[in-house]
Amino acid sequence: MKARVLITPKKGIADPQGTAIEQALHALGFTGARGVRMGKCIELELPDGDPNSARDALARMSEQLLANTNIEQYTCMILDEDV
Amino acid sequence: MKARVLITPKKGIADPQGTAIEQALHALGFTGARGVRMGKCIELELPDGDPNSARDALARMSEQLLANTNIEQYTCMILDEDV
Amino acid sequence: MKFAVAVFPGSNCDIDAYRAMGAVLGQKVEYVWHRATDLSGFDGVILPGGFSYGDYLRPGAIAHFSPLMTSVVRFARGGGIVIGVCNGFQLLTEAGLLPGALLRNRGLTFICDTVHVRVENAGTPFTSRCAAGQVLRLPIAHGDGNYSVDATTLAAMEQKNQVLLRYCSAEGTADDAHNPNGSCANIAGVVNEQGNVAGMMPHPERAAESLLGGTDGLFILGSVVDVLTRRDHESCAC
Amino acid sequence: MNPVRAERVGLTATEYRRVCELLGREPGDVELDLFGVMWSEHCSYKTSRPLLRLFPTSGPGVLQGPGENAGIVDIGDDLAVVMKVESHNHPSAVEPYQGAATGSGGIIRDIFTMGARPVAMLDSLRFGDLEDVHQRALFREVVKGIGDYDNCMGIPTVAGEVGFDPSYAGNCLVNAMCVGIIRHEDIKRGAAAGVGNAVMLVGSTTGRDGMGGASFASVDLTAASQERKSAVQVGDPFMEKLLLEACLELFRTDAVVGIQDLGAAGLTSASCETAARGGVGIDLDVELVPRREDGMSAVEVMISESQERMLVIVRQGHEDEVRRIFDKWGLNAAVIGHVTEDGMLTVRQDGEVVAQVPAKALAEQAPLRHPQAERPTWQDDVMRLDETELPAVSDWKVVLKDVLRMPTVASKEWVYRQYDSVVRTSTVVGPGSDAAVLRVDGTTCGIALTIDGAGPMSLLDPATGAAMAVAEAARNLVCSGARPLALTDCLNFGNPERPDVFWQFSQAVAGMSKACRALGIPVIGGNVSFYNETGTLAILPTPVVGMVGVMDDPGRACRQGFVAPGDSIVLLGECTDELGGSVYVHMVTGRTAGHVPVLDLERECLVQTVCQGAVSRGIIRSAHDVSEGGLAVTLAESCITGDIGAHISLPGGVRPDALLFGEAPSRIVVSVAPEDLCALLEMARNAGVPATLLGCVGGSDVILEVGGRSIVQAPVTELADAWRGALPGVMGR
Ligand SMILES: Nc1ncnc2c1ncn2[C@@H]1O[C@H](COP(=O)(O)OP(=O)(O)O)[C@@H](O)[C@H]1O
Ligand SMILES: [Mg+2]
Repeated sequence: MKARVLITPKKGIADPQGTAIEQALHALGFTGARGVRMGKCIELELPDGDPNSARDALARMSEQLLANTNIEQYTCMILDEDV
Repeated sequence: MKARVLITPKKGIADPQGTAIEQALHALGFTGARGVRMGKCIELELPDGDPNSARDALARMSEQLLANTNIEQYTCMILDEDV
Repeated sequence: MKFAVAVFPGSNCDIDAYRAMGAVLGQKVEYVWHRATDLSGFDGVILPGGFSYGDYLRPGAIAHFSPLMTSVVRFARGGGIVIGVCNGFQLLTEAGLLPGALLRNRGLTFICDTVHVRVENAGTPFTSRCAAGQVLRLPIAHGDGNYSVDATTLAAMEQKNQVLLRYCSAEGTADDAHNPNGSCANIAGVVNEQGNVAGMMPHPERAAESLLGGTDGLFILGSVVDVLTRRDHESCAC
Repeated sequence: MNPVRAERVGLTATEYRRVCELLGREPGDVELDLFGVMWSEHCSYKTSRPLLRLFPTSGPGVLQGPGENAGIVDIGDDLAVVMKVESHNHPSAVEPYQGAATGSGGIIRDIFTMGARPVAMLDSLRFGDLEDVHQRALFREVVKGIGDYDNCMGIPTVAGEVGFDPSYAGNCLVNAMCVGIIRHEDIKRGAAAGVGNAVMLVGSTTGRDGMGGASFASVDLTAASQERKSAVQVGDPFMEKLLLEACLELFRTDAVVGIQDLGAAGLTSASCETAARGGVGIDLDVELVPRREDGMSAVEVMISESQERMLVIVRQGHEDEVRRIFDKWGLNAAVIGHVTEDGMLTVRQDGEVVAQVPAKALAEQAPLRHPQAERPTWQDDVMRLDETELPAVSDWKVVLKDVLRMPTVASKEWVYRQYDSVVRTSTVVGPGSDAAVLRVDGTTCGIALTIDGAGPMSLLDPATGAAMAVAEAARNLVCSGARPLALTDCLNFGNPERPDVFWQFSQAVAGMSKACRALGIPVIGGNVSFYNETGTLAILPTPVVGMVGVMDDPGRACRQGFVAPGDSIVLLGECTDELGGSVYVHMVTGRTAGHVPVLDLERECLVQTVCQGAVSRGIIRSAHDVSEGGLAVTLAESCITGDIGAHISLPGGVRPDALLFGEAPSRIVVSVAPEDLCALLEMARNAGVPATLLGCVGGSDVILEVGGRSIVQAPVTELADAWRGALPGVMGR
């Protein structure tokens, strides 16, 4: 099954890339964009099976490797659960 | 309203980042993970209003700035449309 | 004294560290491959700069699972001297041996330059040759050197004197105009609570020969040699 | 005869006929594709080769001239320098970040293929006007692409150059140069030998990226190329670092017979070129190639330009040793075929032959093209410049600051701050002087490096412009105190099928050859990039020269900044009234115009000899040649980088704009301690080189007098702000 982990800077942690993107958006005329935060999107294939245990595995991957939980938070999702 | 743009490498475009992460996951014992692709996740606030025109704006931001459409594809989503 | 210079596949300042400790400071020094696990016989470990495993996820993120890092953590917990420079600093924060994290530089570009840093704590094994407040001129070369730490931890660190170096002007003023990368409180280097593990973004090993433009790096690397030599003598004496 | 088939792969009817002759039959589909890529301009040099024979390519120190992956020149102590420059213009115009990154990757592989450890990178860049947001984006991304790749590789980027002109707007230039050091006995070559030896593909996996890149570089940029964006190659510097270390480890065994990196035309060029050089054949099976994508056809595998791969000819029985080393570094190493005696490149798919053609035919026998060369009718218009119509200047300080702010003249610190220039702790002089200087491990000597290109001057006169690029490169080296040894070039031009462009090209080659002979500097390698144009607008003809020199004692290397108050400032060479092609003329008229300044190669030689001799004798404290921006800029830069003022009196009698901003060659501004002044003047006199005492270093202001009248007085900091602040001002900090 297809899965996705989104990793974004925690609230209160500086996000230089997000800030730069916000400024660039304003310069392009998208003045309504606010609070831009930039993170990572990691997509992967997992062996088909129980979505709950897959979600579990994703959480462990995130804790151990994908996210630095001092500064980042993560959200895991199974993309084609219903298939 | 809150919005999110996910940017991932196009199919067929090499993704050294994803490959490196996949190898690291295997080394950590997550041997089932396959086809890892790494992209960006950009979250932002837009002024409340019509979700369709917001989605439109997101697409334009992606084309012009957020994504490098030579090698990346993007997906825009409004997060709290229903609120 | 015998130093280990860790070599991850993407390390690239390993040779710089090796040369500074060996040819310049006259110490015994050996490269240790990232799959190695044995650090016995070494008095100090240097985690050099570079891009340990490509650093595509986060600098140091993948390297911290290497067999060698497990041994380095053990070495450090046992009181061994560990110094991480640049990527080595990033690695030490990822491994939890040092507080904080290193984010992308404020200006988003890689910066190669020579900067001034002020020695904040001269009472560590890494600064014993320095006077408190002394200003050193050291090279930096990094894209992710923006030190970030939450306010509570920072307060505790300040209280325990864990800030080792701060970016400053040539005269020693640590202000935003002399902060190259946006680091919180101008922090350029930190030390752990026990005082045996240090991490810094500036490269002391690149400032070890006057032919290359300066020798201020020896204040730091030489300090480590002094302290270990003294320790060695003391342990011999008793 | 089938014109449609020929056209599909970009061959002319004549070329197609030649393929049939060489094969004795019509080519099969796969075979035709192989000829299509190998006979593209990019791979075959079919248009430029006849002219490139003009270059002097031999000399006592030359260990490897053109024809291999890189040239090699002896630096003594049984050591040699390996170097090469290559363009990645077209990929960078379409995808600047990856294009520039893979440009670095490709040239680095060319160096370690020869067995050398890369020790330095240089880059030469050209963009359109920075007022344009797209040009700024290109510039930013290209610099980032180079930096990210070189920095991760741990190779210091020590020098380069950047120029701006509207003609590059649709076609930026990205030329990358890599320099390595090698022991003579360790030199490897890209030739296959030994029937039965294994052919192994090592490094990264093969995917569809970079499909058709070689033919892509051989057309001008049109809407069609925008559609070929799938051709984008993605660089993986970490993989390349592993590949580098693994190859250097492999070279310490005796498993390697020959080795060649995979660049343009991928596996096709690597296999047919190694076979052709060794006079043997190669029989390979595409099914054995490790892939990262499913369903690739035989042609796709053969012409993929996936990065970070090498083809190794391995002594029979040593395959496992190779696998063991690459496994240690976490890389693929697959036997994909073997060396044969029949001289054929045989391509199989699952054992079945899908192509079988003489390797030499593919690699070496593309019919040469001899396009027409014709001096363009507009050449005279370009040279027309009515100097009486140049504006009268009331405030020279304002003009000087304006010139210092011109992007081509302004400090390039914004660029090189993004490059790690000191990794490997060998950089004695980094970016910011005329040449970079590195110490050479295991010796007491040093090497000096520079890269310089001519654009405006070659538009006015391609022969002189190209010769000026050679002269300037050599002059930059002698400013550091080095003796120039050899050069590698990159010739960036428009569409050679246009008679005006081909005239520019042939003139440039002739001019360059003449300068090389006069200065005694052989060409040991090079690269040609044609079709740099969009629509009908061709770029300025842009020959670029990368050069290396040696010095006995890098501790004595000179920099460009003035050093000590009281030192005398001396100009070696003459003040002339030549304004043609200068940045100043472009600034005030918006045109590249005028007569190219005279380049007297004999004079150039003498000026360089005096400067080099004086630096190596320790007489000179700083040296900086006159180039873009002219004498006033040279003086200002020496003050700014030395962070010290100067009081300068220039002779009257020459029109002041030409005196200050004319860009005549063969001039170097040096500073000497007062007690060494006589010695320097005597050296100059003995050599017959004009030497003029211009003034003296000191204070915190730059004071310029002309004919006894003070025309500029400005604090060094004010000029520094203009010069240093210009690029950050447009590009952001
Ligand atoms: N793209 C670049 N990469 C690295 N260094 C650069 C680059 N562009 C300019 N530099 C450095 O800036 C300095 C000035 O460059 P330039 O004006 O081209 O010098 P010169 O006129 O002596 O050739 C040199 O030291 C050069 O190496
Ligand atoms: Mg110069």
